[in-house]
Amino acid sequence: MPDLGKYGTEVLSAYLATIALLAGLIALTWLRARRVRAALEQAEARKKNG
Amino acid sequence: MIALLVRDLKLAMRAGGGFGLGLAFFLVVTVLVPFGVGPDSGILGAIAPGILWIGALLACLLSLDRIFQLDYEDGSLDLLATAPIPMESVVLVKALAHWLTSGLPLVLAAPVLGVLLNLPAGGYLWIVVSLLIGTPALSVIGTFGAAITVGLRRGGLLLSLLVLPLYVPVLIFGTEAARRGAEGLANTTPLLMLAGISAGVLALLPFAAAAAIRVNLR
Amino acid sequence: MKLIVENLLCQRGGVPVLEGVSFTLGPGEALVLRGPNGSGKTTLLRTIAGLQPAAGGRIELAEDAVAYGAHADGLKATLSVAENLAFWAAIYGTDDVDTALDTYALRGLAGRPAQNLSAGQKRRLGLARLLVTGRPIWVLDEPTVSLDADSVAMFGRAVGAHLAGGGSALIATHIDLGLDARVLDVSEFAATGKMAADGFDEAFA
Amino acid sequence: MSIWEYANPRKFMGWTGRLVPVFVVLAAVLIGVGLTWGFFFTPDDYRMGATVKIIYIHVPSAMMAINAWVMMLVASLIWIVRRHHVSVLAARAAAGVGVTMTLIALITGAIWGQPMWGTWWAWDPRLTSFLILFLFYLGYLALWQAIDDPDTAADLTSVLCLVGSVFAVLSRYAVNFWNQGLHQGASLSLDKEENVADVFWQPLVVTMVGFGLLFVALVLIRTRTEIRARRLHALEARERMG
Repeated sequence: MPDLGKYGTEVLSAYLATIALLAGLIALTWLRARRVRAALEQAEARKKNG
Repeated sequence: MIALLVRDLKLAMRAGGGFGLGLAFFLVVTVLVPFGVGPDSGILGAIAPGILWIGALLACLLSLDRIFQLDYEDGSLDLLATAPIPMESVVLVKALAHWLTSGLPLVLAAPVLGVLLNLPAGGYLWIVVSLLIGTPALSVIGTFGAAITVGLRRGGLLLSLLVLPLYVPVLIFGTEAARRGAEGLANTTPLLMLAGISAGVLALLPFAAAAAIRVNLR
Repeated sequence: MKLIVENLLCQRGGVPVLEGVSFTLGPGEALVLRGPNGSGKTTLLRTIAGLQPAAGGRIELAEDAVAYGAHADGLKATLSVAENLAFWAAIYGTDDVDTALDTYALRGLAGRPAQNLSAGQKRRLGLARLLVTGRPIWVLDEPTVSLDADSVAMFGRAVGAHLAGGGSALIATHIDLGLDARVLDVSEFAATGKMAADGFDEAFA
Repeated sequence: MSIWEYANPRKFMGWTGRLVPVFVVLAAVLIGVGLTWGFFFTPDDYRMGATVKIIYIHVPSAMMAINAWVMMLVASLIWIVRRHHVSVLAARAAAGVGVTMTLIALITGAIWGQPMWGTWWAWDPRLTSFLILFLFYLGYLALWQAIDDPDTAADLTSVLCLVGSVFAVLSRYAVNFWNQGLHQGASLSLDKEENVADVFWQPLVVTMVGFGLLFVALVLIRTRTEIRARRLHALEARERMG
């Protein structure tokens, strides 16, 4: 772990904030993708044998 | 088109037309500021142009969602869309009516309220001039925002969120012109920029607003 | 002043509602649209009035020929009857407010603000507005709503006079107006999805 | 076959299906390499100390925040001119990513500036214009939420994006003008290119490309989701019509 000197907290908090936001964005994107895909498959199924 | 302007002005003047609404709000906001910032006339004097501009801007914002919403609800907007006058000029007339009923009174009231805020002597002329040049831009941008949000649920809230970021350049140049004028510095650049924005907005935004209204009438 | 509609496809909210609608409306003719609620009468009228773009087909219509009348009369509550009519007359550049007032017996109410009118009186004022537009083709959506018997007769006479004067009328209504008008049942043109609209759905299907 | 054929929803879903995993993997690798390289293997800057390491997230995210809005502008123009559903849905997809990138740029910019300005937030012209860009993003996304009919939403948001872009550029210069007005000696200029020695430079390029690929990957996934959601909306509307 490199010696971050007196600004260690700043650097770490910046990296943590970025990773948190990116992870949040990716998670939201992935979850919505799955939810919409599932709902579409149901709708298509309903349409086929409706 | 004159008929539309006359009608809108008549409607604004009539009972419940909301003519004095913007003005009263502007007064209240300006009176409240010293309670928040403290009575020290030094501070107040320094931030007076900013307070007056922000007050005028919010007062303008207040009466924006009435511009098209009333006509949309009672069907007039549909009928105006099929009338011989182009939607762009309807938008311009509506913006002009909004400016006459909301913008202009603010310009006249600003110096009076400047006294409350201990505005420096040189500032009175420039607060009026900057507001006079800037409020038309506020009205036209606001009319564009009203055109986009007409007919949407909770359109009023959305209107503020859409319009306020668009007001930033006008606010910056307007306040800068007034502040420098008050301190006796040269303020031709901000004034010219402000006039540039007002002219550009007046010329181009009605087309975007008319397109938005046609989409909302679909 | 003819109105020709050919193979029209109307959409509401991106979903095709009517397709293959074709008819012509010459001077002096009236066409009544029948059909259950939600069958697309309003969508068709709004498309012809130009408020909605047609998704397909063709409408041949002279510029500034249509006077559109819908459920909402477009009246300003705080303006008086005369002021409302004078406003629309100024917009359309005509000045026969008086004939409009007399045709719908509104002379007595001229000074009264629109908010103090009954529903029937408001509707009569809305119909009087049509006379002020000076437009040959009337496109009306349920014009006789909230009208009593003799007001309907009054409206029938006004339409008759309009037709006699060379005008034409396209009216969506369930009431017999006593006019020798052709009838078009809108439900015959219900969209079955055959015609490919340029909508999103077809590009994906 | 004109290029517009590729943007036909069904074909778009086809060729992007294979591309998404490629972009995801590439982005992950590049960002991983870039950040670890920048974080662990670069010396401290003599003036800014270790805070210079924040450059590897601040600069790429700031760039992506602006690129996202430019892409939305182009996509909105394509929608208005050619009525292409995929492009306006891509604009909406990019907005979500753009707003996050702007947020990252704001936070990292503020933190990075903290040692220099002694406060968490200073009205530096660049940071302020990112704040304004953030407000534009909020307005754009809120407008999408507020409208049910997809076509109306697409038209209105495209118009807003066009007008917003003009005002964003206007605000950029207004903020520059305004900040000079308030404190003559604005903060030391954090101009990236100026004081970046080459030893910092290579990892920066790697992270930049990494963020770019991440942006493309996320926009592709989100656009595909928007297309499916739009298709779902059409099917449900048809069911309701009976």
